[in-house]
Amino acid sequence: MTTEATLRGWLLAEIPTSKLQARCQRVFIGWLDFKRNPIAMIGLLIILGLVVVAALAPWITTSNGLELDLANRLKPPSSQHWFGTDELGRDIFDRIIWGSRITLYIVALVSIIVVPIGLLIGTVAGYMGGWVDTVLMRLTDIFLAFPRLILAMALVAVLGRGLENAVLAIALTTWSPFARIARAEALTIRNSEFILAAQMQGISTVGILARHVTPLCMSSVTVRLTLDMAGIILTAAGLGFLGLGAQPPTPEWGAMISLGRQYLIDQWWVPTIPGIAILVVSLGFNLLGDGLRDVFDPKSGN
Amino acid sequence: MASTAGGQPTAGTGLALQSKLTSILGVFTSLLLTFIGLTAITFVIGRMMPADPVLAIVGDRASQEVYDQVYLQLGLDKPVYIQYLRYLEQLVEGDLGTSIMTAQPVLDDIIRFFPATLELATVATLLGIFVGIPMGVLAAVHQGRWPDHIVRVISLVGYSAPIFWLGMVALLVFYANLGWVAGPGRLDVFYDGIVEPATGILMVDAAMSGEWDIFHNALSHLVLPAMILGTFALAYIARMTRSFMLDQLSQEYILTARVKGMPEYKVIWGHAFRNVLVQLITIIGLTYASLLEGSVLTETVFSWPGIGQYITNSLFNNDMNAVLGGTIVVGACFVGINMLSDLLYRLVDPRIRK
Amino acid sequence: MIDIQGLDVVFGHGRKVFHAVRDVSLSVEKGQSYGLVGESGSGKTTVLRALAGILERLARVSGEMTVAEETLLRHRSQSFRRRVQMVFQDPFGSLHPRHTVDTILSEPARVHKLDRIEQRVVHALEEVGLDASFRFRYPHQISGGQRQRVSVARALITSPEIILLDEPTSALDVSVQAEVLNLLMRLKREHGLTYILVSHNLAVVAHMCESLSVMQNGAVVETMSVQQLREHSSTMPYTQQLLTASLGYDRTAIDAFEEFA
Amino acid sequence: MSDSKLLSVEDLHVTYNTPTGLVRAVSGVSFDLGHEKLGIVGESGSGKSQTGRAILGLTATGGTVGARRLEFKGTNLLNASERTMRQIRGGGISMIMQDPKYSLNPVMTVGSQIEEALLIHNRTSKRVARERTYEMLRAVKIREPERVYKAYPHEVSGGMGQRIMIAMMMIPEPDIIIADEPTSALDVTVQLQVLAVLDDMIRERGMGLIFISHDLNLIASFCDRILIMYDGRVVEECTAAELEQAQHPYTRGLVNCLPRLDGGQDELPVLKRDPSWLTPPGATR
Repeated sequence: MTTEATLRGWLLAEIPTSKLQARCQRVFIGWLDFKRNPIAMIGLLIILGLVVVAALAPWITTSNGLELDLANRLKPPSSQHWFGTDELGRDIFDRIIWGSRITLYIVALVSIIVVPIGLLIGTVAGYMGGWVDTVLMRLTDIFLAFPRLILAMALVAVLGRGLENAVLAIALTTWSPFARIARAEALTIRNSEFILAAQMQGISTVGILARHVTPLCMSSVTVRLTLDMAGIILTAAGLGFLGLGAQPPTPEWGAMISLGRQYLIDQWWVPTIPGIAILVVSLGFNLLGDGLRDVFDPKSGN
Repeated sequence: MASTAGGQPTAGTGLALQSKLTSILGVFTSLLLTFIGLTAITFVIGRMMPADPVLAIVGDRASQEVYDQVYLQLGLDKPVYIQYLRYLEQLVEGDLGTSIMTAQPVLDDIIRFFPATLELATVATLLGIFVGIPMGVLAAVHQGRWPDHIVRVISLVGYSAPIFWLGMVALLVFYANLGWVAGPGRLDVFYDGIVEPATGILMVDAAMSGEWDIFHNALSHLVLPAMILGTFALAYIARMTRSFMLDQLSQEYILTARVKGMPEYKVIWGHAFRNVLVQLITIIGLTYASLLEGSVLTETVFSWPGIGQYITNSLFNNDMNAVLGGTIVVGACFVGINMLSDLLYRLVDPRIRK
Repeated sequence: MIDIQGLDVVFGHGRKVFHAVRDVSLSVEKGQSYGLVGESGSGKTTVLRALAGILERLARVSGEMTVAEETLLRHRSQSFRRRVQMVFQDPFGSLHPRHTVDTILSEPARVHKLDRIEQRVVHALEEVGLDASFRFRYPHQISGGQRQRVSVARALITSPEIILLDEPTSALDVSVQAEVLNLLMRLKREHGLTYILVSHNLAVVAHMCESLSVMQNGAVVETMSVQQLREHSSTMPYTQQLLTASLGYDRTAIDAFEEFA
Repeated sequence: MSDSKLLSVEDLHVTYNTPTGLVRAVSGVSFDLGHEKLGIVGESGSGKSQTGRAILGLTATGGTVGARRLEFKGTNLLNASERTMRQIRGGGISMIMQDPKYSLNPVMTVGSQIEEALLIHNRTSKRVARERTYEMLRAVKIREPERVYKAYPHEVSGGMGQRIMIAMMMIPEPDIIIADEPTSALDVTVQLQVLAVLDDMIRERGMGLIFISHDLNLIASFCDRILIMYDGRVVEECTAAELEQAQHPYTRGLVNCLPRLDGGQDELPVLKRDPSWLTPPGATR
């Protein structure tokens, strides 16, 4: 009780006494803002749920979701198989749980590839301006103009079917909006007086980009990334559905829908459950992104 | 006397027109560059393809001599940039190669399949415009109250649902269970081939030849996929309208309009919405363009014989000419529509950029 | 201390060229405060920024500038960066919103590889009348006047000889303006600083400076001592009009205003 | 003077409900306005702009307005219907805002925006409205009204934008104009020229003006009477001529801390704020 009170006091102290305290206060006050936003909180809970489920998969599930049990084919939901079984007698609940790892894996991998590339290209283009900007933005526009799913399909055709190639293809079509956003931010920032002040101090271009411009791009990039994660999940599921993404028997949700499609009329749960899973997770990211935007947007805030 | 009169408008009409023209020229240049980039990427993809283009033509039983001859014919011995220029030349001539699957020129195939996609995307976009925009405005005007929450939830769900799954569920409910609409495909089998395709858009063709049964049947087939695709368009348009509108409503000129004693509905539609409309042009263009390609999944689910399905089927049959040709055409449409909306935006917005 | 000869600044290319500064020359003695006065678009801020060397990416700058016998090249030397500092107009915009006061103040010290950074930061805060409790706050947590004091403290960190002041008080309430002006005057006395002050407010310039140039449409219209300004002994009609206007609203005087294009 | 009273404000309060508690933007402001130029001066956050908006019933969402009396020519503005308020806005009381760059609709021509202001309150033909608009543009000393009529806001300079704003707010012939920092975005000479236009029109039409500004000098030279606001309250009221003899230490502080053109000060006297000037919490209502 007292430690909690002192921690709270420390986090809300009028006068911070160290860099660490100031940082923690910033995060904490942001969190207080965030907590007041029910939309964002629901989103956050969904995503946290996804992460927890994925982490605890071995303990939650009773099978690895791959072993066949032909005697128990297409069983409806019951106390034994919460979500029923599929055409090969595999427990759908277990497959959904294992599939959450794949979903997270896709989202994480795409983010790791896309954000640094987008930030680098965008901030450099926006801050440097001139021909650097023109060249980089033309490149970005070309990728932006490309129909996303179709380019991903064509790339998978070249690289071969499979999860990693699908991720690569998605990443290739996803980085360009981040470059655009980062550039737009950098453009508004680059003529602001604190950047002039930094130039005045003799801080190098790299230093200004890294310590002054990039931190200010982070909030809009974070919002966009969260919202885009929903899109990434849907694209990956779409590729899986078309048979171009993760290959059977991997319990990828899109592929599960695709395989269960023929049982739609008589065994509705086989394709429906993974669909709901995709919907919930992508809704979670959308809610979180929407809420984050509310929190970060100064207009709707104070 | 001359002392008090203020300055002149900084830009005369002549100058404004000129800078408008310059900016339009800029759009065309960027279109050209984007198109070159687009073709470069498909070219590279085509080159990287694991399939041997020569073998695809001569077959694997051909002699080395024949093989070499075709190899030279295709210009594969030339430097890459020459090959690219050749590729561009073929594109400009409309030569997208021959499809292995249909044994016809890819361009002919595309012309046959494209109207179906166009029909679907157009209806869906119209749905998005006529339902999504009012929803977005309503939400913004009642920000934080229940109409806003409802619109937000609808658009978030519409945005989050996997479209192919939604299509399947809709087919199950409205076709299989309720029987309200017709099932997959564009027409019931026994109506096939009765109407002479003039525009390729079935409902138009049917109406033109007075075949109202066919018109109804086509409509019944169209409703479900168009609704599904339209939900996505609606979600996106409503969401963007809401955020644009909120942005405009907090502007100072809105206060000016209220100070004038203007009724609230006129403030909203006459002042704020006018500004939003300018911004929405780009968004609608983007939606339409992305529906042309986003229909790949919907077409697969509904067995809709459009270009998305054509590309998918070609992909599974390793028919690379068809895949690349389809990609180029869809990409070009995407770029073209975005450019058109950009142009329109520049013409409509009095504030010419820079 | 500062000598500018034939400074020209041109923004943009082709049809959209904007000649912001035309053939401006001025020189400032060590320990002096020099005012640049003019209406918006007169080029006064551009002159200051050209001298500061923060326009290279945005405009073409030509002319000769020397600061303390150092001829300024396109890329300023690190020693110039240490010796010449700047305080900007907007007390919000000139501080990075995600950096604490401590980060803002210690960064220049680190860039110039100065020692005892922590003491320097605390000392600079003391000098501008802020106690150590401000060290770890963010700009949005302090008032406009305090932000401007932090800006001044940042300029002081590297122990500069020259500080360029770009409308340092025009975004502040008058009572806060008085405090900041007093602070700047005191620092100048104590450190023997040289100032160039850009302002549209004649009274502020008259209060702070010993001599000034009046600018209009990118060119210097008149250079005079502050004594001449106070005695209204200007020879140029444009300056006269500015003076009249700065005295407040006078219906009859306004009819006599001319337009200077 | 009392029978020619246009507006009477008694004990006006504006409070905002924020997550951190109630914020009093205006607390207990009272004044009467006749056919005169009344200046309200104060530092940022003193509640001067909030006072102007409360009179027009345009307080932002989340704010509540209360008063013992808020009367415009015999109409109680506090419980007036939205319909009545709309007639009063523009037709009875109008407002000129700070920056024409933001307060004019960017995608409508200047002419249509002025015309619209007239058409809300008067039923006239489009042709008459256009003629009246030209007339109005000439009245604010714009040389080529036909050309400006067709211009978009971004095509005109700041000074001209503010004249357009004046034309727009004057065209329905209101009795009171509230000018909220109408010239602080402009250069000094342009500022004075715009004020001269405003001054002449107010005088010719016998209107009342509430002039809100942070610039004490300007208000003292432009207005007849001055209210000095601090922390949501009026701390002092005096005629413009009496400002030099003002009593309240806050007013005196504001007057003294300005640098003077004729110089002679080594150090500017700094305003020392006394906590007793602040609104005592819960002192009113």
